[in-house]
Amino acid sequence: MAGLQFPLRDTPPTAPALRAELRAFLAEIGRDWPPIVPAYSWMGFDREFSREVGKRGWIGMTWPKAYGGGERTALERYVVLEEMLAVGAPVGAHWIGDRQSGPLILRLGTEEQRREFLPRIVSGELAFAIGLSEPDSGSDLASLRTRAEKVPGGWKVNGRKVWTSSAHCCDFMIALLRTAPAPDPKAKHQGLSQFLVDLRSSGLSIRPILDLVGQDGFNEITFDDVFVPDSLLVGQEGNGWEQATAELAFERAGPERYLSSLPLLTEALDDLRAEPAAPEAAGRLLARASTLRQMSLSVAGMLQDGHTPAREAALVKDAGNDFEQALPETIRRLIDPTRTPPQVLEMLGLMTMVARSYSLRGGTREILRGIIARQLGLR
Amino acid sequence: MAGLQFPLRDTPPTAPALRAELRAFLAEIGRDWPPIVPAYSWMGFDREFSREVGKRGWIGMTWPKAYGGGERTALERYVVLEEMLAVGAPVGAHWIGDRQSGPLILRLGTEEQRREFLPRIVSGELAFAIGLSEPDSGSDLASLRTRAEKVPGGWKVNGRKVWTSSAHCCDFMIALLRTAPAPDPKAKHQGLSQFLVDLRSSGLSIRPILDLVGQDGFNEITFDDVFVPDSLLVGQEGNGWEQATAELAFERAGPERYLSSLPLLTEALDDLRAEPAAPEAAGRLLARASTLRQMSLSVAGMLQDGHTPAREAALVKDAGNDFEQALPETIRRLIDPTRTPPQVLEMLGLMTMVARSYSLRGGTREILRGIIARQLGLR
Amino acid sequence: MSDIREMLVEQVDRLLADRSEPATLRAAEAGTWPQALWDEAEALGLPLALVPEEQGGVGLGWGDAAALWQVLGRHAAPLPLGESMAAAGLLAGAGITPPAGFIGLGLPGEPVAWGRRAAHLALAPGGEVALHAPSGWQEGRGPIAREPADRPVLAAPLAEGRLPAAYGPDAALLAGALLNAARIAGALEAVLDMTVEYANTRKQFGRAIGGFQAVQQLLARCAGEVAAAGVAVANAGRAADRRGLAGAEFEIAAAKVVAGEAGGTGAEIVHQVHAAIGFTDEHPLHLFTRRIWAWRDGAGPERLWARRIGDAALARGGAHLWADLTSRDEEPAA
Amino acid sequence: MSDIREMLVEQVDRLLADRSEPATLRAAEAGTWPQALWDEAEALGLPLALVPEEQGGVGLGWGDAAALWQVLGRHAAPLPLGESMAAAGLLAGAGITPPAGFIGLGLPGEPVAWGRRAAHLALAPGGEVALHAPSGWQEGRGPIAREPADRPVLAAPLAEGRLPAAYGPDAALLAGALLNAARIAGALEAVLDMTVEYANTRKQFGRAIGGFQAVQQLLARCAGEVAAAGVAVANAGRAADRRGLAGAEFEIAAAKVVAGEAGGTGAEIVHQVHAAIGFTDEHPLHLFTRRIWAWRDGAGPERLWARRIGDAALARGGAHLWADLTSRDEEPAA
Repeated sequence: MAGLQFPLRDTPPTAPALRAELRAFLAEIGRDWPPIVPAYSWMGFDREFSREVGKRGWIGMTWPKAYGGGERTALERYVVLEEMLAVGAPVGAHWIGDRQSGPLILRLGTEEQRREFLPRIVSGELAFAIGLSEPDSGSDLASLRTRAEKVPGGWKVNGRKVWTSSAHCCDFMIALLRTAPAPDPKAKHQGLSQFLVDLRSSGLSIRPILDLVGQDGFNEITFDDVFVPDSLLVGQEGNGWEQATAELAFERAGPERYLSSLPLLTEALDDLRAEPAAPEAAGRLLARASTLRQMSLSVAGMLQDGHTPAREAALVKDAGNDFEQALPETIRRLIDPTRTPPQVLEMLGLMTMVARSYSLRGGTREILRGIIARQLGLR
Repeated sequence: MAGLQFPLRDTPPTAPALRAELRAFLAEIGRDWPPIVPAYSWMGFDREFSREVGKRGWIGMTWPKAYGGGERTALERYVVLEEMLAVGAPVGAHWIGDRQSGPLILRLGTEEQRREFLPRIVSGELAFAIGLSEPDSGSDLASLRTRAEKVPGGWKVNGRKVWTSSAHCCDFMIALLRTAPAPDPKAKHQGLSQFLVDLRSSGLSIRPILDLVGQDGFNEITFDDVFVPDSLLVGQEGNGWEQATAELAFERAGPERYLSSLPLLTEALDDLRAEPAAPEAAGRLLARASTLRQMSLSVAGMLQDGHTPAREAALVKDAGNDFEQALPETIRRLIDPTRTPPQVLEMLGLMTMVARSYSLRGGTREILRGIIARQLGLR
Repeated sequence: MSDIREMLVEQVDRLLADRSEPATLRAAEAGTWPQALWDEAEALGLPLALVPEEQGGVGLGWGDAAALWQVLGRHAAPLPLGESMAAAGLLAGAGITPPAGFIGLGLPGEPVAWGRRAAHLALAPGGEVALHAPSGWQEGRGPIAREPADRPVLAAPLAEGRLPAAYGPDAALLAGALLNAARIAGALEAVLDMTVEYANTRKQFGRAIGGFQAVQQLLARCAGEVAAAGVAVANAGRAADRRGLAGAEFEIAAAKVVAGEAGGTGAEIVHQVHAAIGFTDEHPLHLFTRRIWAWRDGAGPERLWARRIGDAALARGGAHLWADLTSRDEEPAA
Repeated sequence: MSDIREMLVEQVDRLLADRSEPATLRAAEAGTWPQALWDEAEALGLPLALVPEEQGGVGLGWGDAAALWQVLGRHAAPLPLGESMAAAGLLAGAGITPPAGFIGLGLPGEPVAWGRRAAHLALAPGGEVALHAPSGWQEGRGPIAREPADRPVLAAPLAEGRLPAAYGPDAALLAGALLNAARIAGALEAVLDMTVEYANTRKQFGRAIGGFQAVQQLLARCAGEVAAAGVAVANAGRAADRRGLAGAEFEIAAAKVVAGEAGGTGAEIVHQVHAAIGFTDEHPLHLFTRRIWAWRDGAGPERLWARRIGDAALARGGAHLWADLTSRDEEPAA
């Protein structure tokens, strides 16, 4: 099918031992998590948790030991991710660093940047935010306008970024900034560069944006003559668009693209036993979950082999989003709210709301399907 | 909501008596219909049946008595239509004449045309086909190319029409033909005119197109210097596009836009009693059916009041198509094929296939939704 | 629409347009009772709208009430006016004079909206109606809409009565289902309008997103759902006026099912079109969509009502399916 | 993919590309046995592909078979080769030497594909395998795919045997489910390719319909379903190779569910994009979609398999859900 292949991958031989370790850790630390924790999971933020995860070597697992990494395989990392997500652990404080910022610095950063940032990401100390979207850009990332002007020794940044998840709690942001005007309106993706921006810089202010649940997950960040030293440019000046696009493949590849609402199924399952429609519905969900897991594993395997399965990742994210977004409604259709325990109802309510955001992060459904359509050869 | 209103309408006081008559008639005449009859219903063709219907005054019910009509109300006609469709009667031989061609002739035809055609439609003798689509036009009707050239006393027609339902069994076609070249590529809907074409004309050949079930419902018609006399031009020369568009509102307004697959629910219902998921699924279907019926009645009421509810009809057809197209799959999900009577399985199989055509006739889903979107004010 | 209905709908629409702004909605979710709004509703006689004139009310029918409730939904009105109307109507129906002020409506197994603010509570199990003055409330709030939802501590009732047969044994549940279906239908109108406007304003890739075919197709589908919900509610109101609540069980159930399905689909679509901005607290979209989600479960989710319809249809069998669907508003032929 | 699997898949793909053209498919639906095609398949040893080499077969595993069956689906191959392969495999598994020629596969409650052409029939109820030579056939045909589907008149079996435990009591049903899931996955690949090509060729409103966003969004969704079906089938084949049919019940069930759902959604989308032309007999689309619809019911529809998975999961409870999902291909930690 038009070059989209998903060869099966086995989990690594170390997986069972790794899982046992993770399950013991998560059972202990997650004993008293209220429903809001699994409802947000990788979109939540808990530094204390991330430090504990870091201590156990579960951040930067595939990176070189020289930078604090574990030199383990991408599939071993996958096992850790899926165990975290399956219980809805609050991984947000290290997720971006582990998934996007760290790999970017490793791939394109200077040696100094690597030594400076990677070990602190690995330990769970340094939290990263993503600085892509702007108030007027949305899905149209090439239309970014926040600009970095060259000044002696560095860059002066002015403008605004939005939807920067958890930025008010984070330490650094990887910001995609305009370092040169677009040569013409059709080449808006030229002249962009990526920077590591210290979120405590002078001139930088962060306004948390409450979401519809009342959580402060999003932010708006205003840059008012913020100085960023030359040493914090990442990769090549003017090459930011290509770099950020490659990064999106990582963002789209993970199991968080189908597992976000699975904890609700786990939580509700025992209360569904008396429902006549439950066996079939649960069976359909599990058939899909199992298949999405194999697709997700396949993408992780391709990454391990050094490929950049950008289109495959887009397809898995799209299919995974459909699954995780539909799951709360499927559960809702099975239960009688007057006979369902309050903690199940609370998680169901939270997931119903939070599920709206699944298809926002990492590309909307329309954008992803456009990518897939082009891959199919539609024109 | 952006001007789309569906005020409730009551069925007329005569409805119960009318229904009793129809039910007795249909129970008798339909006693031995095999599943293929209800599976095709208004897309089927049975002259004998249509003559019987005509005899009872159920064709052209709203037309003036002068032309053989019944001078009854649009809502009385609605009652007859829904009774026919609810049992899947093979109404195709008079459906187009009653729904589109007759009303067009009544509204825009000459007195001669009215006297010539209407009484014979009313009696169920004269069957009409629709001549809109062409091999290269599809949904883009303005791009029609079959042309009628002025000659002494009439027009000489050359070109091809396709998807003309049952044309090989019909007597006449209302054809939309190009009588003048489009002034420019953006005004392709100018220069079109409507004609009554005798399907037995010399130079006209009809090739039946088998459908995927193996039925010969569609046709391709080739015009090779077919002469059409001046007396058979309908309405105004060059005004064909507007006329045909108004006609589409009639085509989209009827209950055939949600009832096509209902006979399957009726047929399968008793075999669903032991299925645990059946009560909820059947309840959802009936809730929708009841609501679509009220929407459809509302449109019929607007027609009765002399309005042209084109956008409302588009919305009801779109919603109705969704319902009737999804119904066979809903039934399929409820049954165990190894324990279901063969006649139910046969009708299910036929409906699964035929349902693909529901969203073709009278405008595809994409076209209808485009119409609704414009009505909403999207631009 | 009758003149009185039209007039009241317009009045309430104006009142809520002025008074039910986002700040009031947010305050209500934080537990602040919208006293000013309630006072104005009371000044219009709305809480007693369903009470016959001879019992001191306005004498509206269920169809009128459904139309008003739809307006409440269109403004996501943050007060339990619909519940109080239904409670007063049931009390009056059983010959009990409704007390002044907000009366809570008790539904089987569900907490009472704004119970803590209700001096009185009406319960109507099995065709009996009881007026209570709860001695206390176990406070809570809805998991999605976040408005107060409290469980009463009951003592002996202040008054008891029996409803006429036309109300049936499930009168409170049926009235509650009609109320919630109507509110969903109204809220859907509001979010569709809001989303069309947003789509025409918001630019992406150099043009308004309303110009993209994918957005147009989604919103057209949403419009179909909005229309269906409105028609189903109007049909249920008409049936209740004609045949009483019990006689309108099919139509009310259908309205709750269709409005519930439309609510789910519609909320999903409007959020998808709004994307990130619609996920924020500051955008008013969620004030409506969260209530739509909550109202879907109020007085029983779709599945409960679908099963009622389905069980009845299965018991009757396929041979009666079509005749039963068409006979409800028609006198049988002689 | 192993070398032998790759080679066979390629061979069969070539064979069918040459031989399984629309005319053969149409003839088969009219009841004409595709003798030439069968002969070539037999020359390649395919009917005995699942029979161990020491019993005179090719010695393929279930995963190899699933890959071949997917190719049969990609060409909508009009011969019961998959059934005959499975039947021979089960016979050999029970120690019975499979006879030459086409062997029908008996599944509970279902007619036998092309039974009238089968000198032999394998039945496998409850872990026992029986080889029959039916004394006659009650002829019929499938309601959608239209190919012969006949019910046998049975006498005493020619031979009987018992399957090893790894086959479980439902071996024929499991093999049949894998077969049908694989064929659907293959046919979906074919119709997606066909539809992309059509969308890029067919012009409407002055441009290829593949350029319209609505069409692109539909086909992207279809691609997601096609990919899911393929992965689910591969996963089921791998599991059967590792743990036998009975041990792979979860994966085979999941494959049948996912392929069935994908088949329904995919067929709907490709027909919607093809519009009228796809509804005609002369266009080959329906030769594939009708088989997809029929194969969804072969060896049990989605609901049967979903219930198996769901019943097991509900019995185990939420606490085991995730661990059970991940443990199947992993040795437990020491």
